Amino acid sequence: MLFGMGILRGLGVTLKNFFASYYKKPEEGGLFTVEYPEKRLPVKERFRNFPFLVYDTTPENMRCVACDICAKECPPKCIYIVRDNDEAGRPLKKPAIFDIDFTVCMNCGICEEVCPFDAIYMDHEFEIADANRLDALLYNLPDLLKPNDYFQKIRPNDAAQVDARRLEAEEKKKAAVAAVKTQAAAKDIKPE
Amino acid sequence: MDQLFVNLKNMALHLIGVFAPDWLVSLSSILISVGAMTFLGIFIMMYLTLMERKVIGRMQNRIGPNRVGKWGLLQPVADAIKMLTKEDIVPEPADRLLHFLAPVMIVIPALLIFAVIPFGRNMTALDLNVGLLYFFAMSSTTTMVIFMAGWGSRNKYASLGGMRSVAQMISYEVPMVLSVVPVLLSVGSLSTGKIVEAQADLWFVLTPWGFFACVIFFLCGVAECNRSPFDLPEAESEIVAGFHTEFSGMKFALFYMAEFMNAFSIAALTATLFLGGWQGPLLPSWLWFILKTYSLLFVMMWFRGTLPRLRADQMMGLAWKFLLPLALVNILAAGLHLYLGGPAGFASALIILLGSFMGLSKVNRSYVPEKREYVLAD
Amino acid sequence: MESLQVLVKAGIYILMAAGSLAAIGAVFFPNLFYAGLSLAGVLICVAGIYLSAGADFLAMVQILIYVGAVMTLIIYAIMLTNIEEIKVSHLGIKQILLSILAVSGFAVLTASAILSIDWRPLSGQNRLEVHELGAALMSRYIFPFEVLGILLFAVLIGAIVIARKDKV
Amino acid sequence: MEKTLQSGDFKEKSFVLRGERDVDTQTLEINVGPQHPSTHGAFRMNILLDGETVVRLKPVMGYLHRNHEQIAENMSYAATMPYTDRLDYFSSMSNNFGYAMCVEKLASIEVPERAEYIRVIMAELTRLVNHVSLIGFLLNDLGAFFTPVVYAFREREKILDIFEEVSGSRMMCNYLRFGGVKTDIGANTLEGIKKIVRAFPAFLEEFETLLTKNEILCMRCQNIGILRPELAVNASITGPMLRASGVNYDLRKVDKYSVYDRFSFKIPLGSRGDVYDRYFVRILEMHESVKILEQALKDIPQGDIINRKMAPFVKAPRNFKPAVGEAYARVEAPKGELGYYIVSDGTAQPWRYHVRAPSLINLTILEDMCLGQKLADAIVILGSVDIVLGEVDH
Repeated sequence: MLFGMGILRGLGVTLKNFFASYYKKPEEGGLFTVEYPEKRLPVKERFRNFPFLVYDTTPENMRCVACDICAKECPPKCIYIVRDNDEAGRPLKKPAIFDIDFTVCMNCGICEEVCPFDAIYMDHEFEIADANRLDALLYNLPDLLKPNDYFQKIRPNDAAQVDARRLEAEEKKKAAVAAVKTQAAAKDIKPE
Repeated sequence: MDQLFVNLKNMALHLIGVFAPDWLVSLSSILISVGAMTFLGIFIMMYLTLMERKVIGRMQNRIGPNRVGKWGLLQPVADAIKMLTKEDIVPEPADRLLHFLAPVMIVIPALLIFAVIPFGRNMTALDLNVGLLYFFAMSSTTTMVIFMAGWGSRNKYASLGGMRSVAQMISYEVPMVLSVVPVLLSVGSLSTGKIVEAQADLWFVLTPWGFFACVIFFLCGVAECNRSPFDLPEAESEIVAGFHTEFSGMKFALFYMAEFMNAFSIAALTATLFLGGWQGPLLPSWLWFILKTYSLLFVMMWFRGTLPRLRADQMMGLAWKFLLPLALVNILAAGLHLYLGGPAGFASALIILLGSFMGLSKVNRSYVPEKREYVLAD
Repeated sequence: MESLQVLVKAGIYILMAAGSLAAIGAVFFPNLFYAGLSLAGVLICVAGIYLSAGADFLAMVQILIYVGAVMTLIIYAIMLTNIEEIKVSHLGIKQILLSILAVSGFAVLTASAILSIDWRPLSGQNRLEVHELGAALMSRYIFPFEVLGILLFAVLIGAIVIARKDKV
Repeated sequence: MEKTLQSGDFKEKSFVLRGERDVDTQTLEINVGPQHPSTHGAFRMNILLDGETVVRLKPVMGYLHRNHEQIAENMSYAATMPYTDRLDYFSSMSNNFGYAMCVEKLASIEVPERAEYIRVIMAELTRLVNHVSLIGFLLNDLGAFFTPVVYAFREREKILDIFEEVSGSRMMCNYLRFGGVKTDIGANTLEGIKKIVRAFPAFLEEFETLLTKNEILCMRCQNIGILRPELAVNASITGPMLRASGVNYDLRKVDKYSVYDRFSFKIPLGSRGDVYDRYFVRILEMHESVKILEQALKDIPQGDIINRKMAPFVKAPRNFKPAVGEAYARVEAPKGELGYYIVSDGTAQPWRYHVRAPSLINLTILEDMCLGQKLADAIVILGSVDIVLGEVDH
């Protein structure tokens, strides 16, 4: 076959792409560049970047009870928790210090899986670059806390499931308490 | 419209002539054309870099530079500022003088070639009657300068690049010169102006020998200015950046400028010799010239966007064993065509050329891809 | 216009001075590469002088052949053998005397040759037309042209044979 | 430290090129060093050149050694899963696949049907991504100025979007769990995958017209870096490199692990074992992967995606203590046989954890393929071996 045919056909492909980039739509061979700062690609729901702590209504009653499971399970060990004590020195169910070192965290999502109290979830916020690496990227408690409706906004389906589960757990606990109360009431009547 | 620039220059000369002695007038006419050439050279080079990045970008389904200026129009200015402000490192073992002299001496021939290119009807800066030979003389001096750059910077990759470029330049100059001979046969003079006038009714590329000569000249030209698919002297993947590895800042910009000016002059000369320079029906002559040259430059960028690189010995083999014999046969065919004249000449030239093309590609079996069959086992 | 002529004549003298300076450089530079470059400088100045004398074909051929091909070969040689510095060995008194004698004899010879020729340009000799040169080459000087071709061919083969190391 | 060769004592040892060397020149030792545009990462080749011909090539590795095995031995089983993504960062799903299979073999955990199908779909998608990007990089080494890479990356972007939709991250998926997968694939994600798989052959068609019959590519790749089948088998080379030399050995057919026995697909074999065969075998493999994907997507069953027995360990991975013993599981990763060897001493941390990295072993015979070739070919041969430094140095 003629010597240069392979090269000519190859050149034909690039020429076709050259003209296709002018008039074709992005799907079939057109120009699909999204010019980042002005236009953005929609982030997928399950996209996971660095974790954040969820609180229900006010930052005081956050879900995290400083049980330290996520710190133990985190592969690169980037979470540091110190339990809070009240004035009398008795431990409280709240962390005094909760630091995550974003330079160490590899956003693997294991903390989200193992947390029994649905307190920590992976965020969608990825524009957190900063000038200095040491203290700017070491997020402590106030920076990590985000409201539950933010969680519903960025991850609607997951948030819905979590809330449904928490609601159901709520009912079951209330029912259990009611049952215990009725049982206790029943016990009072029986012994006379 | 056609003689726009020529009239502009005459007006300027009248203006100067009003209050200056006549020898100053002739001197200033020289200075005007020289100034125009240098400004043109730099301006072309800057916007060629932008055009290349845009064209290759579009071939790869991306936009290419569009951040600086409206469609990236200020990108070359940004590049120039970057190049100027970059630190100019001279490696410690390098030879000071050579390291300084190489970028300077590579731009000189690149600019000198502009003098002989016919930009439009009687718009050639210096219409020498040895115009074409002048072009070959200037482009042959770059070999030594490239090697000086490679050898001067005492870097293994650079000297490898230098050796490769010397080999490539020599092996591609011979077929390049021989491919121009048929044009001289039919025109009879070396001056580029006369060559363009001779193509008034028939462009040389439409004759069989003209087409083959154009392809050979263009391929050798691409190899002469180290552009893909022959960009071995500066093969990024193998020898980092070839002969200009150790150059940074303005010196590297000079190398870059020389490469693009060579590319422009090769495209311009191919257009002059084979595509009828500024000949063209309605548009003004210099516009025709720009259209033809930039379409050839588009082809060069098209090569760069698609073709992989040749290896050193294949590249030289291609020159000596394929292009050179084809150029020689082309001279024979051109002689036959001009001697016999008319359809008989045309047909015989065509037969000879196609036959030799087939024969040569048979002889160079190592270049022809083997057929391979693959077993789909389970 | 005569002021322009003065400019041109001054240009020629500058060219000649630069050429001779480069020639001296070519001899005295210890670094081989600089010597090569100054030799190229000499050749370019000579081409400049041809141009000013109006023989532009000869000037272009000079640059093409000498600077394009011969210089590249010289630099190829420097590259392959990569001798960088030549040690200028100090000469004994006897060699210096001998060399002065040789140089002066040569100087006398060239001086007498220069003075005996009259340098007035031949009037009426128009510029050399390229196609006249081509026609002459193919008609009157066809025989030396062919002999030269064969000679160069033989030289080429000889060079390759010498370069190949004898098969051990 | 091995005595570094001086060019002087090179003369009597010059075994390969005695006849060919007619011009007596000095040898040049160059380091195609860790900082080089075409070594696919921090990898150094110490090459002794005679003119442009390679006379000795010593690969130097270890610049990207991150102590993966030692870290894994000090962490719980589930915590190592995200680290396996970083081994061959072009095919993270295959790495997870191998690791999950090895722990399942160790603790004898069954994997439900739907999870097995999801795993096969993800593994084949990574094979497409890997082969397409590799061909792009190979063409980059040959000098085609990024065009094949950008076409390849256009397809890769679509597949990486699917990974992000399914697992949460484009390249570091951390998607598989012991006994199944982390989350289920939604219906529209399945639809998205079907669309990609339907469009892939058309892209391959365009890719082939751009490359396969390209004379320059054939000139640069045919009969370069030939790997003889016996040498390949003795050096335990696996993956497309082995099949390009004509040896029919593909783990998906040999081990029939996971549910690969339910799909009908072929194994392409080359004949000469040179760079061109390695390139073309990978294109044929992509066609086969598309066939597997079509069949898997057609009959993916419903059902739960993780073995019920593993439910308690999802919330508390540190209680997962497999029985004492050892297990070796291997998977046909895009680069070759990716094997995991784990010895468990009953505690929550493996006692010994070892990864058999295919690109490391495929690299051992780089010198045999490059001897006598030109410098430009040595770079292309390295490109055709398809190495990723994360896996080589793990």
